[in-house]
Amino acid sequence: MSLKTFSRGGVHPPEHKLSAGNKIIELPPPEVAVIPVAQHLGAPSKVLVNRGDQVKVGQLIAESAGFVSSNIHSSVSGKVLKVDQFMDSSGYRRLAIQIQVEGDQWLDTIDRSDDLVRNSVLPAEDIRKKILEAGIVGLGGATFPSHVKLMVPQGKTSEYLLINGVECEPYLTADHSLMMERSEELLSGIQLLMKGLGVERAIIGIENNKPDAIQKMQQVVQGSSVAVQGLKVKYPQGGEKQLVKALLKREVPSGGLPIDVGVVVFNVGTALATYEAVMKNRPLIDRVVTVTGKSLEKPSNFQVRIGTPVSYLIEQAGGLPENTAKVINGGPMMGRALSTIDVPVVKGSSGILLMNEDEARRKEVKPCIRCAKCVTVCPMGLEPYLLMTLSEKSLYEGMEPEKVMDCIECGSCSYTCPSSRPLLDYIRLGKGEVGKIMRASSAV
Amino acid sequence: MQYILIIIAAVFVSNIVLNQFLGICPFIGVSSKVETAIGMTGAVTFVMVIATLVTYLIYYSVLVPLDIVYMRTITFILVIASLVQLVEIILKKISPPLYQALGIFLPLITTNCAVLGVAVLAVQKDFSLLESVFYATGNALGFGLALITFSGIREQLDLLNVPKRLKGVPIAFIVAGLMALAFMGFAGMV
Amino acid sequence: MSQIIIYTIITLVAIGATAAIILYFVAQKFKVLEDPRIDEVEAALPAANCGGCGFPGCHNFAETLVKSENWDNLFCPVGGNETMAKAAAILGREAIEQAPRVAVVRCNGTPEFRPRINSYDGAHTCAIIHSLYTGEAGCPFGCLGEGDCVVVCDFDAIHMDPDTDLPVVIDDKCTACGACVEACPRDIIELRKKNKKDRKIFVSCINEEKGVVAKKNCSVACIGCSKCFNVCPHEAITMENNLAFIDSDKCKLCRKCVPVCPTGAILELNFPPPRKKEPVEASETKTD
Amino acid sequence: MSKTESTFINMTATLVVVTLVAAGLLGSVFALTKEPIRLAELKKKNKAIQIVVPGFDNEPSQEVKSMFVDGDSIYLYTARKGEAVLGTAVETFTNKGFSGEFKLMVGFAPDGTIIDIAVIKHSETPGLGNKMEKGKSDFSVQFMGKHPDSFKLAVKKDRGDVDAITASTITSRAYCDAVTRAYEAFMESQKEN
Amino acid sequence: MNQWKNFSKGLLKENAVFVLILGMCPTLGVTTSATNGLGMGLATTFVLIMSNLVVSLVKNLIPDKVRIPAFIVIIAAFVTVVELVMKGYVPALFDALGLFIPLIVVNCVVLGRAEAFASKNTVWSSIVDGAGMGIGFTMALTILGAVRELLGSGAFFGMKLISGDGLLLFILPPGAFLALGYLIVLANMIKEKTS
Amino acid sequence: MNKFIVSPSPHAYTDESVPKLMYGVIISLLPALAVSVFFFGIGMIVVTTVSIVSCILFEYLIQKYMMKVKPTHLDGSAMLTGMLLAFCLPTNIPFWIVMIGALAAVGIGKMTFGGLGNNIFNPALVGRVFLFISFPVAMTSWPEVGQWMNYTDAVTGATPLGLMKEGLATQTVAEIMPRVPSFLHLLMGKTMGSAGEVSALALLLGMCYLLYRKIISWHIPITILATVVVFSGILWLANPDRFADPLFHLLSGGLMLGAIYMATDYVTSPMSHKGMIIYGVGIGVVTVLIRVFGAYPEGVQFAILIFNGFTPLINKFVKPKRFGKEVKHV
Ligand SMILES: Cc1cc2nc3c(=O)[nH]c(=O)nc-3n(C[C@H](O)[C@H](O)[C@H](O)COP(=O)(O)O)c2cc1C
Ligand SMILES: Cc1cc2nc3c(=O)[nH]c(=O)nc-3n(C[C@H](O)[C@H](O)[C@H](O)COP(=O)(O)O)c2cc1C
Ligand SMILES: Cc1cc2nc3c(=O)[nH]c(=O)nc-3n(C[C@H](O)[C@H](O)[C@H](O)COP(=O)(O)O)c2cc1C
Ligand SMILES: Cc1cc2nc3c(=O)[nH]c(=O)nc-3n(C[C@H](O)[C@H](O)[C@H](O)CO)c2cc1C
Ligand code: SF4
Ligand code: SF4
Ligand code: SF4
Ligand code: SF4
Ligand code: FES
Repeated sequence: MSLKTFSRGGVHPPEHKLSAGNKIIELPPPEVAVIPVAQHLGAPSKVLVNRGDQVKVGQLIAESAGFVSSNIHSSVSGKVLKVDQFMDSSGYRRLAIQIQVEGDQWLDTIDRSDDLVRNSVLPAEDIRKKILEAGIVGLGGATFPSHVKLMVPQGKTSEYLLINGVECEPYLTADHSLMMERSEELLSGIQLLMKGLGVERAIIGIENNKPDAIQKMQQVVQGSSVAVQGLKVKYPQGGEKQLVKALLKREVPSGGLPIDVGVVVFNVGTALATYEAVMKNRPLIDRVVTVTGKSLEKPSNFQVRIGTPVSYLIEQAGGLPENTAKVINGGPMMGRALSTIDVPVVKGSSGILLMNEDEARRKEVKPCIRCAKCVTVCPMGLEPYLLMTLSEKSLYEGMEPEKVMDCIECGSCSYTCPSSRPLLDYIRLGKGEVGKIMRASSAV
Repeated sequence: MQYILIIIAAVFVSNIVLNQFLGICPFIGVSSKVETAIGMTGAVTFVMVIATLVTYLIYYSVLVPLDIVYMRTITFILVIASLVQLVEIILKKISPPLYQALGIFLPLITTNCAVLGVAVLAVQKDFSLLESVFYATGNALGFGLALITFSGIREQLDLLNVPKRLKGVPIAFIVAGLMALAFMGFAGMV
Repeated sequence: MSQIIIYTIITLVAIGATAAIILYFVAQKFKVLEDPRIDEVEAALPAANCGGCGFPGCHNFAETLVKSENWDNLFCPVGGNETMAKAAAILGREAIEQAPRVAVVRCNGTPEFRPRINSYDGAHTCAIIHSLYTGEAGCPFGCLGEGDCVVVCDFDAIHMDPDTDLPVVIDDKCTACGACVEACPRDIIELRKKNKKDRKIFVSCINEEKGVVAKKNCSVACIGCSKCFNVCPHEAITMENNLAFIDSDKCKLCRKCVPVCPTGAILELNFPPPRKKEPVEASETKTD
Repeated sequence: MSKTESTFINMTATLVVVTLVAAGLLGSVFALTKEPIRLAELKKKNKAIQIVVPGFDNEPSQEVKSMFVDGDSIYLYTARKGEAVLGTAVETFTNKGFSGEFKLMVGFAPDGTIIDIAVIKHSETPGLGNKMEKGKSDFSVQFMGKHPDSFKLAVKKDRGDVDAITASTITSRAYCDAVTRAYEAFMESQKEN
Repeated sequence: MNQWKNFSKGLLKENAVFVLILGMCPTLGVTTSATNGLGMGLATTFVLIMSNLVVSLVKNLIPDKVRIPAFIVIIAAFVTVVELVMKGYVPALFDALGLFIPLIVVNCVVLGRAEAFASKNTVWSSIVDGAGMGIGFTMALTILGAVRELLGSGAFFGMKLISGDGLLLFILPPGAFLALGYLIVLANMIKEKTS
Repeated sequence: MNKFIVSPSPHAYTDESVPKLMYGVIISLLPALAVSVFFFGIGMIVVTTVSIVSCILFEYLIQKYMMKVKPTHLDGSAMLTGMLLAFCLPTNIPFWIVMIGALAAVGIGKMTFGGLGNNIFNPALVGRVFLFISFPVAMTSWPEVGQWMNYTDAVTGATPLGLMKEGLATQTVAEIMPRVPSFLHLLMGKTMGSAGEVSALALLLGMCYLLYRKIISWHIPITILATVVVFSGILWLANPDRFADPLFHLLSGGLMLGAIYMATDYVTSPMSHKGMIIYGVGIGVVTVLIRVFGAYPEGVQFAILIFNGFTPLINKFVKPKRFGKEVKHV
């Protein structure tokens, strides 16, 4: 099979997939779970429970507060201790529901058996409704509410469903293990999404550093209208615009969405969650998280309840190594460094990566030598060095014409800069400021 | 061919700014933005050609026959000053967009020694009328080439970390010096 | 010989007069209406049209002067200060007399009072940290210490104190331009009334969290206990969002509030030596 | 004193008066300086002639013949002492210089031998091409007393007899070109006589 | 106004060349030697003083709308006077300065002073101002000329100090720009020190 | 509690660094250095050493005492500037001239603009042209090859391009060709010229290394070389008597050194691939124009400097191809 990839830019950081091939281990619920009400893109959900309430696993505890928002279900059973501000990974305090875990009682409606259920008879509308009710959001990282993506805006048509099994971030293996262990269910989920979306064709894109997953998925999809396509290893192939380009040679327009070129992209985890929600009535209450790091004793793939403290996961993977200097929620390229490990796993957590001092420290920032490497690697065809300078000098007006809003924050530029310039840091700042300017001018 | 050579010579070989030192004040003054530099180039071209044409005619039809060529300087500057003002007034009325693009640079041109210099040089070099026009065009383009390139460099320098003391005018002169150095490569081409 | 003089005179007069007449009539015919003040200002300018100001010609400079609010980068090198003053006079831009103000940094979270719980290793600007993290310390309102405010000050009036990690304003240099106020992503800096001998009293904290939470992150935080509010005889103090605020226009510098604050969040600066125990050593005391 | 108003009449009148006065002033200065200017120019020319054909007692600059060659004019000045012709100073040019045109004055004895050569006007590079000037190098000395029939007026690189100025072959070549042109013009004028 | 202050401002604080960056063309064009710089400076000074004098004399007679053309004519007349006198009495200098003599007309310093100063001040102040500006200009040109001459040909006012050629570059156009650029830095440093 | 490091993403970085890149280029220059030492002997060693040492020294002194910043003289860029400056000087040039060149290169060309990354013009070329204009005689007398022990007293001769320019004044190309070294010699470097420019082969070897290490991309060198071949080829086809053949242009003079090492200088060349191609074509065209019509026999140095000047404009108007066309939002 010939391998495809996107044409412009990209880098190839060392892969370090330490936990590849490790079976998914299901962790028991923690003692206390903290479930934030803003785990997704869009409006924070409205809390439905009060202090002292008794909840069951799968019970709706916060409801969607708008079109772009999501339901939140309890991932544990027990008593609500507090509905209060809790520190999140940034150190800022956000609203969350704290639950004292008591036993593991599930709602009766949930089908907890391992039986594979195929061939849903539900119409598309009901599939979308179930996804909305189950609080499914994109598990690829952006946590965008999935039901919104299934509503194709008027005047646009969808032709393809693309399933993102790229997992181009170094270290992470959650999607990989899902494809290996839950391939049948995954296929079913994909077919549900196709139906919900009303498309005939779906392609699963998988990078070539997971040949076993490619093979496995190829076997499973045989005879269906789902195809599997191997991809050359190149970061950030998992970015949806790059994936669309790699698989279909279509370019999502600047400022546009994949649907503008007739495509919708879902992560494999999202597809699996869809299966669970539609076929098993099981809302999004847990997810697979890779816990990894060079000094970690047992790099693992855990299936964990939302709201489990990160410290608990690390404990299960062999404990926090002495030399840990940085804890990252996500991969090394796009992940967020945590200011403390006493924060919960949320819907968007795909991995916990521990780094030691040597790996974690940035090198001294030197002047830009205009080597153009950042320009060459930028998958969006931007000029990071220029954007950074403009942002540094607060020349935000000049950034909009330079297409700063197209930046997908992949970090390829910062990664590649020989002068260790914090390109993305400043570009992100600039994006924020330009966004403010744009909103202000459109408000007038 | 001879006309093309005149233009090439004026643009590259003996560039009016970098080699002949004319029009340095606007070269330094209005070169901080590329867009401004382009507008200025348009205006200079316009005025330089017209001014050279008119002064040429006055020189050969009035000053030479009357044997008062020593009046060259004073008549030329008078003519140029009036001409510039005339063009400005007319342009402002009949084409505000063009005025916005070019006209705003016009007053600057009165005291631009490039215009007077080229007018004087054109008669000094014993050019024919047509040659003078080409000469003026070439010099205007040369001015534009230098000015626009220079403004590009200055825009870039604004984003870089030039030492504080050298920022602004000093670095501008040094860049101009290095540009002149580079342009010496065209020596002897025509 | 005299013939040449006559020719000279005739030619020049002819050219001059023709030019004048043509210009006059053309000017009449092609008159364009403009803000008359532009012409007035232009008349005050040297009319050298040299471009020294960076504008293409005096007229344009005049136009910019009339139209722009901020004259910071506008200057005519030929005319100099005199000319600029004249132009200002024409436009009625007498500097509006205002009670002099000075920038004040309202955070006292030195490492001693506000322990650092993280070590930040990204681009060194407050704006970037603020958008992603609470900073190295836990207080989400406190100074981030990267000096965005220092960079923007054109007057070298503010600098970072390496011991306290807090910015220090030099009262004499500060022009109250407000650039630092604008730059601080946490709105920590406030322009306050300048009192005689640079005396000031202010709550050096803007933390709006509940007292316990605030206190946990920083021992000199305002905990919103209202003691100062209750003791102030001049109604200069307001309480809002668990935070006390002293209005510099109402404050009479009576200093009653200072000793009652249980955390020492209220600073008094540049007063004669205190009778009682000195409150928290403040970074700004150095400015004497 | 109050400021004059900007009425049409005032304006025109002022301009007329100003130009009138200016023109008057200029005319008189011109009248005053006309003679010195003429003399200065004459002196310059005579000085050059003096160098290349020394010892005359006439006004060679008055005894001038011009010839139109290669798109420009060559001037021949006859220098006499008493009645005897001392030689001819030829004002010649070349446009092959490193920086364009330059002008030389070449003095020929009546038999065509080069007496001496002076540079009148040039814009060659200081330190390089300008070494052709007398006193700046020995370059021009090598022409003295040579007859172009026996002394080939070309640089050695072009198989002539002239030693080029170091690193200024272009200037040297142009110099030979100008001298050759002068010699040809001189021969032409001799023929006419 | 304090006449000394009026005079001295042109020397450094408001030096036309180093500080105001005006009249750049002659500054760069003629300064291949100190002598040329001096000559050009003096010529300009003469025009400055004379035009300041005349303008301040007639300032109230000239209607506003035609003041610029009138000033230009006055200045041009003096420039032509300089041109003629130089041609007659110092032809060598005239040849060296060439085109830049007529171009004094468009030197912003001259018109600028006439407009900004002479048209508003008394005759005596105007003369002092013109002299100050002119001498400042002359000084700048002479210094630049001396530096270029020294570096470029190892001579000072035509006197050879070192044998050989020196750095030719400084006599050529690029050297003019470079030397001026660095001199401006120097002048700024001196200005900072003195103030 | 552990005190964790926090920072925005990404959290991983390449191993590449400025010194590594610079020393990479220096390594790629070693074959050319070896060839030159073989042909020019002691002169090459003296000139190169003096140049490198002075560049590093001036950088250190200026940074430490004039700019008052932390000196970065050992990051390899000053060394590289020194090396390249030496490579474009004749090997018989007195050492004090080399030092003046180094001062011009580092002082005017680089530090005046604020040091590494801020300069507009290629420092080594600024140094070289500064010397070329200031000391035209010393800079245009080239030692003949094979005089290992002779330094400033070496016997001099003309470069192939010099012979060509000189000869064309009176002769045709066919008459001149027998006097210029054979193409094999040009390839090997057995010819007169600047220290490091003589051996096309060694320089091409260096280019391969640079491309392999991904220190430079192909865009600039290949476009320049191709443009020179095409343009000189057209002229040659039009009149083979007046214009030398493209291979001669390709192999002689500083073209290779310029195209591979000097035009590719990061700081002074365009940032986008499209821009690099425009820049390369421009340099190629101007090089041939100067060689063929100008007063100087060689034009690469000027062509590169001229286009260094145009680089900001190129960067402003030629943008990399952005991902995705613009859409109008309704
Ligand atoms: C404001 C907004 C509106 C969106 N609307 C749609 C939509 O109508 N249809 C759709 O398929 N995806 C939609 N998306 C989701 C994006 O396609 C995409 O999944 C999301 O931005 C995260 O992608 P990323 O992880 O590559 O950044 C929307 C996203 C945003 C931010
Ligand atoms: C730089 C970058 C890298 C990404 N890498 C991946 C990836 O490896 N796998 C993935 O599923 N999503 C990845 N994403 C997110 C996708 O763009 C997209 O949001 C997601 O596939 C949409 O599916 P979801 O809504 O189901 O999450 C990446 C996004 C960006 C911006
Ligand atoms: C700044 C500069 C100025 C030059 N000026 C002259 C000149 O005035 N006359 C000249 O013949 N060559 C001049 N040259 C050309 C070179 O010196 C070159 O050597 C010449 O083209 C021919 O070399 P050759 O005389 O050694 O054969 C100049 C070169 C430079 C770099
Ligand atoms: C590929 C490459 C080529 C370079 N070429 C030059 C050069 O031609 N001249 C030079 O001074 N420095 C060169 N440098 C070094 C460095 O970029 C130079 O010192 C900067 O221009 C100084 O700001 C080069 C560096 C690299 C990586
Ligand atoms: S600019 Fe944005 S899109 Fe481009 S490489 Fe950097 S982070 Fe990625
Ligand atoms: S990669 Fe770094 S050094 Fe290179 S151009 Fe980009 S910002 Fe500059
Ligand atoms: S930025 Fe302005 S307000 Fe702030 S300290 Fe400086 S001068 Fe004062
Ligand atoms: S006061 Fe504000 S801008 Fe200044 S260092 Fe503190 S957080 Fe940054
Ligand atoms: S002197 Fe100002 S433009 Fe020439």
